[in-house]
Amino acid sequence: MNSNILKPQRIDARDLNYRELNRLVKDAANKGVKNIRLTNVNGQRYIGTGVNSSPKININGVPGNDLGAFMDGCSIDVSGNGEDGIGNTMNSERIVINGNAGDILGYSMRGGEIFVRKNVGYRVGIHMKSYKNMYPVIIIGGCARDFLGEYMAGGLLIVLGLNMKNKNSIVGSYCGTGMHGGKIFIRGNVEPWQLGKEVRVYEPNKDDFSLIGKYLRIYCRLFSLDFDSIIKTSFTKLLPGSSRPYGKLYAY
Amino acid sequence: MKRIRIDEKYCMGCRLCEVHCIVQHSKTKNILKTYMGEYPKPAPRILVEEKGYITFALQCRHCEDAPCLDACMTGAMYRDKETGAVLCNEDKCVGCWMCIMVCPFGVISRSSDKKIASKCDLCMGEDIPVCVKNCPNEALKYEDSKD
Amino acid sequence: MKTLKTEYLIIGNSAAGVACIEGIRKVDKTGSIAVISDENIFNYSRPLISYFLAGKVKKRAMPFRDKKFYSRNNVKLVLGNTAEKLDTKKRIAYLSHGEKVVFNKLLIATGGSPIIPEIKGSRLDGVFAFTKFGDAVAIKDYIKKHYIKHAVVIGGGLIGLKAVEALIELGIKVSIVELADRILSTTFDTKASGIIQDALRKAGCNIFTKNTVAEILSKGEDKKVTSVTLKTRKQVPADLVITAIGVSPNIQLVKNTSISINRGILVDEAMQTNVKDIYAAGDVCEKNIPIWPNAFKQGRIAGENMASGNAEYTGSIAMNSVELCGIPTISIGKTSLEQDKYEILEMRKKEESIYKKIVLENNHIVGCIFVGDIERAGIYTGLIINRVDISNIKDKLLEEDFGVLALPEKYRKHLVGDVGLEV
Amino acid sequence: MAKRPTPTEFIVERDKDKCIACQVCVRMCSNDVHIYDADTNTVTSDNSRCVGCHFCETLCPTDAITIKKNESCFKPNANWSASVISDITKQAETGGVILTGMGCDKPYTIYWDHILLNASQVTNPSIDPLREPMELRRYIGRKPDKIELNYNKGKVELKTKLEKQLKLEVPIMFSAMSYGSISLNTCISLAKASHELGIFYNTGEGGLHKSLYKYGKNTIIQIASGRFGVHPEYLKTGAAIEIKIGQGAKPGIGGHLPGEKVSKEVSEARMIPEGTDAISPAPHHDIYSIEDLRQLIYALKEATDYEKPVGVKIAAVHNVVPIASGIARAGADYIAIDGMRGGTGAAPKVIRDNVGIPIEFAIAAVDARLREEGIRTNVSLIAAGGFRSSGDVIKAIALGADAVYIATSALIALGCSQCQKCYTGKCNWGIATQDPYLTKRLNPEIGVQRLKNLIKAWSLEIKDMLGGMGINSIDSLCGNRTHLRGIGLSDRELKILGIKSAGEPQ
Repeated sequence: MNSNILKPQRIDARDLNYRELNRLVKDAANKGVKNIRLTNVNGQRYIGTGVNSSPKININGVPGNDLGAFMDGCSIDVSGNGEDGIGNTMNSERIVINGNAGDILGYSMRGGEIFVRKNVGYRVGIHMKSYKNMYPVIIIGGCARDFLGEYMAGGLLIVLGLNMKNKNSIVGSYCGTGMHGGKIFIRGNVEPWQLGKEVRVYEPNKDDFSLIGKYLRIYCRLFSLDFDSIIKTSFTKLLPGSSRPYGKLYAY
Repeated sequence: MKRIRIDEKYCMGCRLCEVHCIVQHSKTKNILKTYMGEYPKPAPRILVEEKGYITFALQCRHCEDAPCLDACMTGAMYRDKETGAVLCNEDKCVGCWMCIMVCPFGVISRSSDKKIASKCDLCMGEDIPVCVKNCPNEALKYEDSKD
Repeated sequence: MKTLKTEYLIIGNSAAGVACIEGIRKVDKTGSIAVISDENIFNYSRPLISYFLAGKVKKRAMPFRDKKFYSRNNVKLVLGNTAEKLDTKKRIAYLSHGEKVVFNKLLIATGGSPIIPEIKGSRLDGVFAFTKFGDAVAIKDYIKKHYIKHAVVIGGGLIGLKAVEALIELGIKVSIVELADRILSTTFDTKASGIIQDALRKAGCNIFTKNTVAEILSKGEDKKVTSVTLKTRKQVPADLVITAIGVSPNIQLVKNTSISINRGILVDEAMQTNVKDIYAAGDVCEKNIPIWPNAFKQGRIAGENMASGNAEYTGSIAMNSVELCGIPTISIGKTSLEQDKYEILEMRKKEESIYKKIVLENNHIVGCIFVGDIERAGIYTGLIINRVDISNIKDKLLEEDFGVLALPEKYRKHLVGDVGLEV
Repeated sequence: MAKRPTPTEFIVERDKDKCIACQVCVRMCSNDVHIYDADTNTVTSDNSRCVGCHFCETLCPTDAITIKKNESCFKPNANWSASVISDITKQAETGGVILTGMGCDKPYTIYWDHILLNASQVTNPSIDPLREPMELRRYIGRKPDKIELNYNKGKVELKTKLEKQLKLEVPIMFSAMSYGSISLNTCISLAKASHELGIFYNTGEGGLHKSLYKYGKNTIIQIASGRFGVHPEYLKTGAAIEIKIGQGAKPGIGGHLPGEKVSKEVSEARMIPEGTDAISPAPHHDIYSIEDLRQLIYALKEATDYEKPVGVKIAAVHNVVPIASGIARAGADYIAIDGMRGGTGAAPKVIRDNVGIPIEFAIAAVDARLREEGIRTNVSLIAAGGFRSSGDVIKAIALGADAVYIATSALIALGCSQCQKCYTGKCNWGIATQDPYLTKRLNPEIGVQRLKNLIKAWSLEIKDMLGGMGINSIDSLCGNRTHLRGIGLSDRELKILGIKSAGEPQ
């Protein structure tokens, strides 16, 4: 039994409905299997959601929406691309996407890390928040689309803009709209028109670089990137202008 | 034996207990007459302590091992056989304040008009002490004590 | 009655004696109890004699337990009889009227006697002590018979001042002679004494401190006192002299028995003497602070233990509450210490004659004085008795609204633990 | 800024002959209306601060205080009323959005008051609820299209596997109110009362305070766009999960709990730092379509192993009918529809008073449409938004609701006087506040008793009305509109409500 749970368990997702697949994953996890390898994944949703123990799930193929939604305890590594809603209201541990990811990644994420090697879609990191020792972190290797970090209330968002084509913009428009907590770091420059009116631009200081470094080192190790060459370029730091952006909206 | 239980969590600090205590121990027992016509008006035998939002009303605890009973040199302070309440016989009290000196709760005071000790008498004669009856948030309860 | 057999014998019928009855009855509802008293009143409160003298309390209000108290508790009360000899082996007490009482357990609560100063003239008419009801009655009679204009009270302690107050009340001009540099020197500090001295002077008293009476004088062959001469040669008119310089334990009964004594009778925490089943309580005991609550508590504890209870006397602190010239005062514990190891907190409102003082030692209260405002003084007594660390509430101790709420949480819980207070 | 007319709303009338200057009012008013003057030993009042909560009036031991509406002020004008003038003035001063609390108070038609109930006479007997058993129990959740039974040696067993249901002893639940907008003592009162009544209360989007976990079996936990306090333990604890899309008092807009209300305890329940704003965006940013909603519904089911019903709460808006149909098809186990008179802790006044439709129309229209589409049993309907009495409740059920949510009437049971100042955080009754000086005024022991009494009273009345109609189970009344008649309504209104006019026979 013990030797069984130490062995990686393979699950072939071909032709499986998401409920069937997730049932198999949960059953394996409940048995105490430490490493679950999913192959032939093709758009099945909610992988990693409601998995109560802490296996590592490797995914071959393209997982569907809401990968790791409400995730707590297990960790996920996707060999290729991900879809929308990755890490929705995620609580802890780590999701690694080796390719691109879709929209609303890390929505309302409260803890853990999401590392994406390439680009992400719209509305990424909306309403991330930290609480006590829970500190959500998203690092995007490529670029992000509009509404990055909207309503952000806490945590850390880093966009690296690696392998960008010249025409691409590292973030879209409305970056940090309604932001009232947390920190966004963007490698390189952001144009003022790209920012929501609630954010302010700063030069990162020494502490900021050590914060970035803490997570970026892990990121670089995971994706075999050269940390030093990435960190030495300039970063733009975005902070909320106020922790109470809407404090003066009302007549009392 | 029935005692007044104080629940600090729900004491709002309104001091209605003091008002009703004053009226109960007045000559007329009528609130308007007490406040408008009695000089001096009786001092409340319940005391609301207050610090920020923490408030509670405190009155004689009618201790099982009451130091005031030992300290009273006239025998004015006595325990009522029926209710177990610690009471002060006003005819015997000479106002030596020994009871004030030994009460660890500080709930015995000098009467406002006579030289006698003034303390909670559980509103002898009433079913429920008036402070309990009139507490708008049931922060005071009249309950059987464990002993 | 020639021979009386009793389970419990109590000699003395004041605070300790009566409390002992209550203590015994708490544990033993039936065992026979006999009480011997050398006085003829079935009981009375000694501290009330000054109120009696002043006419504020009638004779019938003197008892602190009613007459039925004894029958209700099934106690045989023997009045006007003195226990003269004690056989601790045979457990027999011999009374002055020739009877003997055979007992199983005994409480000696014979109290103390006033110390009469060795002064020339101290046997003159009109010179009185002031500790017993008989004294008060005698003084009252004397005042009734003679026209008394001036009185001298020797001793500015509590008993003396209680006498002073009664005399002022009766319209007599009083002079106080005190050996120390101020009145109430054992319980008060200079400031508190000062406030009371000022008030007494305002009420018409003369106060002679650092002084003593050298001689008590009468005119010619008349045995009636007329004046006193002070150590300083000053002559002070005196139609009445009251001596109040202290009391000493009444230990005549136990002298020459196997009961250990020093100045008073030696007892353990159970109030038992070195002789098994023989207890002592109140002013007759060694190292007792002669105040009512102590005597009462000791008596009760002795009683419980005599009836095979298990009570312990954990010691007492000096405590006094007196109202002089309309100013209520309370003093507790150590009050007039000036050494470095004591920290002093003070508050004074001169115009209202209000003075409060708290003496701290290692963040514990060891004494306080309250003059003018004594509300909630007992809270401080509690802090002293329970040896509560007050480091966190030091700054609050003298605040206007200091109360239970300000007490350290642990103590507050201890205090209210079983009396239905959820604070 | 120069003064402009802002009439005081109330006048504190103090009977000088009765005021004993006990200062209870002075101590108790969180708005500092009453002022004691020690020199004259009198109490006076600053009318401009009075919000009309009647707390002082309630406590005054001599009945010396009466709070009266200020009748003076402006020349009567149906268009430019005092409140209009006062709002404009306030906005001219601050440039801000006018906030308000509780439900819409505009005199729109309350259709409950235009609907009459039926009773039996001669041709069918009424039932005496004192003698006959009356069933008020309801189950909330998806029902199967058909039921298969197993007959085993005379024993009948249900073969069809039922979806998870919420069992209600009475078809009334306490609607969503978040910890933060209301005090913990209010939450405790609601939770404990629900537990004892066998019904449910709803956390709103405020997360769950640690002391409330023990009432999990009677708790519907809510997930809103801010996802406050949503974590695995929270999902596990609730009896059902409700996705909040909208609220009747403020359809289409988000919520915003100001930082000053985020106390230490609130911050723990919401899992955000103390003192920070809790902003719920207007939409869930992962839900832009019915398909997205379905995705969240199933994400939640997946997260809780399909063990709990997942419902969706929406505000009653013009398009509520197709939206509800979509929600039913998205896999929700119940739909809660909140009408425009539903309450709120804080909402822009203009939205509260002008957006949405009454619950009466919404519930009637949705029920009818779901029946037409043949999917009515797929989903339960919960009606919310200003239920004032058992009469309103029973009419809603006859119009098609499976159960109703009440909140405002629950708060009134606890002491709320509808002063509509919840957003100030100074609620004198200790309900809509986090100020520890005020929250202790609501003793949950009293609160629980009052809530239980209210529900008990309504239950008795409902049983009486049911009996009168000759019905012995609330189930039989659900959607049974033949028992309703309209009065004073237009044909169009009658048609939408799906009821006949008073006077029309069966």
